[in-house]
Amino acid sequence: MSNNNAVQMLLCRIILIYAFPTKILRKLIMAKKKTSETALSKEKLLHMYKLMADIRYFDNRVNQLVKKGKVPGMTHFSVGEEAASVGAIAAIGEGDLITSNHRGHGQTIAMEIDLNEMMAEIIGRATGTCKGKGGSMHIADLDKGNLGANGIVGGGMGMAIGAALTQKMKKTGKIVVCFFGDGAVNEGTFHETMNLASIWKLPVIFYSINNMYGISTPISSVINIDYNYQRACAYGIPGHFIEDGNNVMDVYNKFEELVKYVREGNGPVLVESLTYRWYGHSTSDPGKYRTKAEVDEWKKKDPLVKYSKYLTDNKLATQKELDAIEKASKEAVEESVEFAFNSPEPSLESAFEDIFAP
Amino acid sequence: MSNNNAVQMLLCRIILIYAFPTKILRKLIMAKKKTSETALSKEKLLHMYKLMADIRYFDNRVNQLVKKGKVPGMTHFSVGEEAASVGAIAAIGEGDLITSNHRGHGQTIAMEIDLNEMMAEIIGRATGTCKGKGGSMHIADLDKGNLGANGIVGGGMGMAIGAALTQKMKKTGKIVVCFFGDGAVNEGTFHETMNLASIWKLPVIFYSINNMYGISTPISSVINIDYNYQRACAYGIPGHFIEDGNNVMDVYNKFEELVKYVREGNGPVLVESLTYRWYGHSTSDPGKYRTKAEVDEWKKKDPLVKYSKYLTDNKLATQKELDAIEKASKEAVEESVEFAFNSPEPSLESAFEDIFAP
Amino acid sequence: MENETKLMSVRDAIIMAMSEEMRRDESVFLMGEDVGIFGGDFGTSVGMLEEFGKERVRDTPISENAISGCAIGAAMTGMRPIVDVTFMDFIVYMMDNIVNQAAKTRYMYGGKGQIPVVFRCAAGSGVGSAAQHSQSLEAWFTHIPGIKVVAPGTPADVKGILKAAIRDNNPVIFLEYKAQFNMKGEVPLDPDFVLPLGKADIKREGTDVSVITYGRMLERVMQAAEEVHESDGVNVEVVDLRTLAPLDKDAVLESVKKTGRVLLVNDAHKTGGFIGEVAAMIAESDAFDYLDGRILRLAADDIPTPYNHILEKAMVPSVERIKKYILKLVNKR
Amino acid sequence: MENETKLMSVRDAIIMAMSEEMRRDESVFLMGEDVGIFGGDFGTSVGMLEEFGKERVRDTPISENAISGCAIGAAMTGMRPIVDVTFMDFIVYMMDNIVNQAAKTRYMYGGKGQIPVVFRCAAGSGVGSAAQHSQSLEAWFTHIPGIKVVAPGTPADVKGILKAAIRDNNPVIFLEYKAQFNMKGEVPLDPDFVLPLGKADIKREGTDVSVITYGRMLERVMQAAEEVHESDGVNVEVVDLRTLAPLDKDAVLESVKKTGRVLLVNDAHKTGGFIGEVAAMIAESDAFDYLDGRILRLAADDIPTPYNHILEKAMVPSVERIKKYILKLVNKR
Ligand SMILES: Cc1ncc(C[n+]2csc(CCOP(=O)(O)OP(=O)(O)O)c2C)c(N)n1
Ligand SMILES: Cc1ncc(C[n+]2csc(CCOP(=O)(O)OP(=O)(O)O)c2C)c(N)n1
Ligand SMILES: [Mg+2]
Ligand SMILES: [Mg+2]
Repeated sequence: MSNNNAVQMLLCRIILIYAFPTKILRKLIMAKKKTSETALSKEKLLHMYKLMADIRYFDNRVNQLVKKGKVPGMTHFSVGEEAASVGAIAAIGEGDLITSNHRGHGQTIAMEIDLNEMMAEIIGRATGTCKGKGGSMHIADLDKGNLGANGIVGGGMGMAIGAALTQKMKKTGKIVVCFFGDGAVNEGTFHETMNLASIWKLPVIFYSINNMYGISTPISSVINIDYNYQRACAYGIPGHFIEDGNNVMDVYNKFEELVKYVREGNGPVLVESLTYRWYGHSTSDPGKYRTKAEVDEWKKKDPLVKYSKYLTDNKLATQKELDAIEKASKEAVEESVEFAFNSPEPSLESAFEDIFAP
Repeated sequence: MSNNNAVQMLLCRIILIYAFPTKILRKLIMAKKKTSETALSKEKLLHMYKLMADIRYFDNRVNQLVKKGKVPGMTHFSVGEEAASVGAIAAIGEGDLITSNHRGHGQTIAMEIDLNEMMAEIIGRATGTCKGKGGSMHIADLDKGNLGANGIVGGGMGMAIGAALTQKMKKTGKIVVCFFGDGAVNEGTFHETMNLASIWKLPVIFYSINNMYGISTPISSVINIDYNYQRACAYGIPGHFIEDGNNVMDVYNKFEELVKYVREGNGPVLVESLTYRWYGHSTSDPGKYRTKAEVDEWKKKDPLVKYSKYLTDNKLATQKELDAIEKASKEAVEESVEFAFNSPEPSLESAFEDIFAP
Repeated sequence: MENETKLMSVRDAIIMAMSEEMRRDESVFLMGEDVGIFGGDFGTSVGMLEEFGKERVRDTPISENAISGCAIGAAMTGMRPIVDVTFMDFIVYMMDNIVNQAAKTRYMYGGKGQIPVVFRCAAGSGVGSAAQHSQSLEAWFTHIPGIKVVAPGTPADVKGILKAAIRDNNPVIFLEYKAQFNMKGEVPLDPDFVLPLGKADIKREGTDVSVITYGRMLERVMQAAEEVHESDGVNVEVVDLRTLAPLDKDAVLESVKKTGRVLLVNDAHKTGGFIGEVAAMIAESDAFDYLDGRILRLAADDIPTPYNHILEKAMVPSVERIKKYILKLVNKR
Repeated sequence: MENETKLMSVRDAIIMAMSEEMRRDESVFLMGEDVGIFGGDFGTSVGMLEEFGKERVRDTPISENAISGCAIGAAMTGMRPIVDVTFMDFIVYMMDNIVNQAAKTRYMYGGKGQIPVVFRCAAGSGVGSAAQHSQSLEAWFTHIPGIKVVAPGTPADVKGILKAAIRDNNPVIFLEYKAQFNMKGEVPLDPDFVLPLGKADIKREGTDVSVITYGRMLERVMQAAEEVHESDGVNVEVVDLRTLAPLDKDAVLESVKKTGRVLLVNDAHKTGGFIGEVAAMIAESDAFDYLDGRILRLAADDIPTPYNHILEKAMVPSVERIKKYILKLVNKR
């Protein structure tokens, strides 16, 4: 009897790991992809670099400001995870939508937000994206398709499937990417929204950015399977894995494939990428839960370094061009800091506005 | 690219269906079981028959009372699903616990509740199990290990894992069976409790009684896989299927196996049985969502008839013995009706008691 | 047609309101558990699947969190969903989406976006479904800025307020009462019969006592008002709040100033119920100076709803008790 | 030791209370997100993993529904769990388990079973975490029969009330305040220092005005009381409710009768906040006849909590505003 269970468990494990393209298969697909990569224009390739640099320098700078006590609220940083956001968003199109989570800076910048307004928001000023009322965790950019960061783990998932339902009902041909962390897959809302999206065949990509921890909790200690993407099977939808979430081209290529699949009306997919956050969870974090060695190991896998090496090795860009981009990023970030601190605090009256829509 | 997805989906589907013992394998196991069946004492076999008969006649009678307007509240009936409850509960031991749902009569009776008090509760009298305050949806029998029916779909799942945690922390060696319907698997609480139980290896059997509908909604229209038990894979735990949930011995044998596995400390399992409810969802139900042919088809698979045939075919009981049991059941039910209607209404003051524990 | 009315039930008024709005505006749709072929747990969408089809009358899985989240996301992006919550008690599973998301999004985004969504909740006791199926939880939502809460008490108001809720650009919690789906009244047939949100309605003018109420209790209050008039010549003014959030404070205070005597009635638990807020609002206002005596409240007892029908009935204010309190206020008995 | 005290923070008082109870009773344990090696989102379990081990200081997945359900099931079967909800806003995902299950089970079962579980909720604003991380939602629970709600306002009370909550055989919602984890005070070291639930505490005797408050606002009210005494000789009586449900009505009414002037203060939204219930309770009681004037309320504004720290601060009653209201009540300015 227990044998029966043991056999089942073994089968189950084997399947979970191999149901989806094996490493070899993945390699083959990647190889095929390698050629298509150059299909991206140089402009686009460099722009992706710019966005990654913007994220890096923006969040580094916010972190400095936090340490100086200049940020009056809670923030979470995307440093180390730049490729995971930029690669995904580079693959979607005009009019496509995203929802994000508390660690939203990466996606927000990749969605081309105005950095000045974003910095002003984080500093809490009237010129901020949300007039200083939302802060880091609630930055949205509706006109550009960013339905917003979210302070509630899993809070954006419902919005994502609803936005996808709108696209389907209005036949817009647009799709939605729902960003969340590794820890978020244990919220009930993950289950319910995945299921609803699967039976209604909604055009949504559920994207788990696995940085291996939810605050201090290793994902491996809170799921009884190896990876989050394997849960796709429970909804009869494809599950995908991006082993190197620090490789922006890997992320891009996988998303190019998924965006097409979803846009064609095949229903949702679940995809997961592996990456790492360099800083603590939030503004303060003693970090006892992970070793310096682990952090250092991951810093060696720096997404920007990887990408610059890829671009220069393949002669898609010169180091000089990349240096210029980084310089411009740093300047833009400095400008945003200046803009923010030169901006007025919101008026007391403004606190009473914007509750209800007319 | 989409090929890749198509292949995946195919693999996924094949796996979901065959990950768990194939039909042939199941047959083999069953064959092995057939011999062990007789290990059950005649007394036990007949007692199981008695419980099934009690459920049948009790709920038939309640349904009559409902039609006559004599039941002052909401009830749900277990007629047609007797084997699914009795087979499971026959396999657990003294001190083991269950949680149940809105359709709890079957489990409640299988857990040996006093029928008089149960009927009085449904009629709402002071002598009822809950002094008339709970009604059909909230009957519990804590001393006997029944942690209660529940009006909220999925509402018992949290209690079940918590009760299982107690057993684990107190090292009692006892286990918990969590009963729910097919529709309940789409609640977020299903996901969260399954996951928590899986990582903490809690001694709990999640048991989905699939009667193919949640009110009017076919389960096939609200999940994108074939069966609920397949979701076990998302939690790295065994998923089991009882194809004929109307065959009490099939249910018993499967549960005997699962109870042992769970009691040995291997963590939770998910199991599903197929059955059918003969009546409408609740006290009133026009039933437009299913055909008479379908209902009739299932009535032919009557669990009591199946079991009586099994018992007599295998010379485990005589028809006479079974007739006597049915007669006794009917009498017990009649007695309970009399008891209920001869019982006083609860006093107005009693409404203000029992809110807080001292 | 403009002034035509028809005698119909609350149930039919709900169906009419939704159907008219769905005919009028393509972006309006209905979703929830068993709203399709089953016609809704309380029959409040019977016939709508047939008229509007599966795409606009959407049966869902038993997934209240996903239902509410999906509705909100659809609303943010241009649709106008109506959610049939069925039993209001199940709204427990929608709290994040309603309270942390829908109510706050526009504010947090600095005034961008809007979420036109209606949550129709079958509230209250009276049908023998016990403690987990009998709650009136409006007070949870009136406490949260960014949500509108309405609770009409006649079939005509149900139509006019539901239509207004659907046309409103904000999340609206709409209370309907299990015990009153069959209550009948004359309902205007005009498809543009829309009542204003945020306005109380003086259902009966009077000079002696202000009875302030809403939703399920309106019917009983009206009956009590008529009866004390006949029996004791007491002239009751009945203020039907109709919208709880935003509250029409002016209407309440004006009536209180006029009569100087106040009774508040609702069918939710007394402690923490919405009428307590109204009482507090009066007690801190300039109307305080006009009060002839205590501000009385009548509400459901602070007990989980018992299954037994006698106890269930006893816990909610009856016409008799309302009359008793009115007479107490005017020192008539 | 019996009468010894030590100056310590609210945070340390919480850790002390839980640790003492866990030493005393094997069935007490702590569960929640990041309570282990991280020591809790607010450091309220630092060191406990080391003392009690993983079995009794249980890190959970991000699954508030399962956490709360599991705690309740464990409580029903003989354990005494303490749940660290962290930000009170996340309780939205626990509503079914708390409201429909824990609060009602004993009643629905006709008086059988008990659910000794404590939900520790970090409430209120003040740390720049905006609208989804700053709510004080106690009013949701005071409205539901079967739940106790407590909100102590000093480190000593935090210890004594938390211990009482853990020893109580019912579900208890325990409010602690993000902005006050570092607030210090003398705390009794006696491991049997337990305060009674359901009793208000007169934190300052006075004759001119009753200021009724609880939780986070107590500190400000006490300061305001001292300051108006010094500046204007006004003698404020400060009634610290400490337990909101069940409410100590007698203590409130007695104080009101004594002073005839009432100010109520809390940090939750004004509309539908718990002090509204207290105001209504006073206005319908015999204490009404002792009132010299309106029953005033001071509470957080009815807006989602803004991120900007100036706006965030402005929305909550300040010492200045409390003083102004007190002086208004005694017509001093
Ligand atoms: C419903 C809810 N529960 C808990 C939290 C507190 N919290 C904020 S972020 C976080 C961890 C999230 O982990 P993950 O999803 O992996 O995202 P990451 O921070 O690693 O990017 C937690 C528990 C929250 N914001 N919302
Ligand atoms: C949270 C919640 N949502 C909805 C309901 C209404 N409801 C009661 S039973 C039921 C269907 C349950 O279906 P299933 O789990 O298959 O059990 P069955 O009735 O078929 O035995 C629904 C939707 C509820 N009681 N609780
Ligand atoms: Mg993470
Ligand atoms: Mg079913």
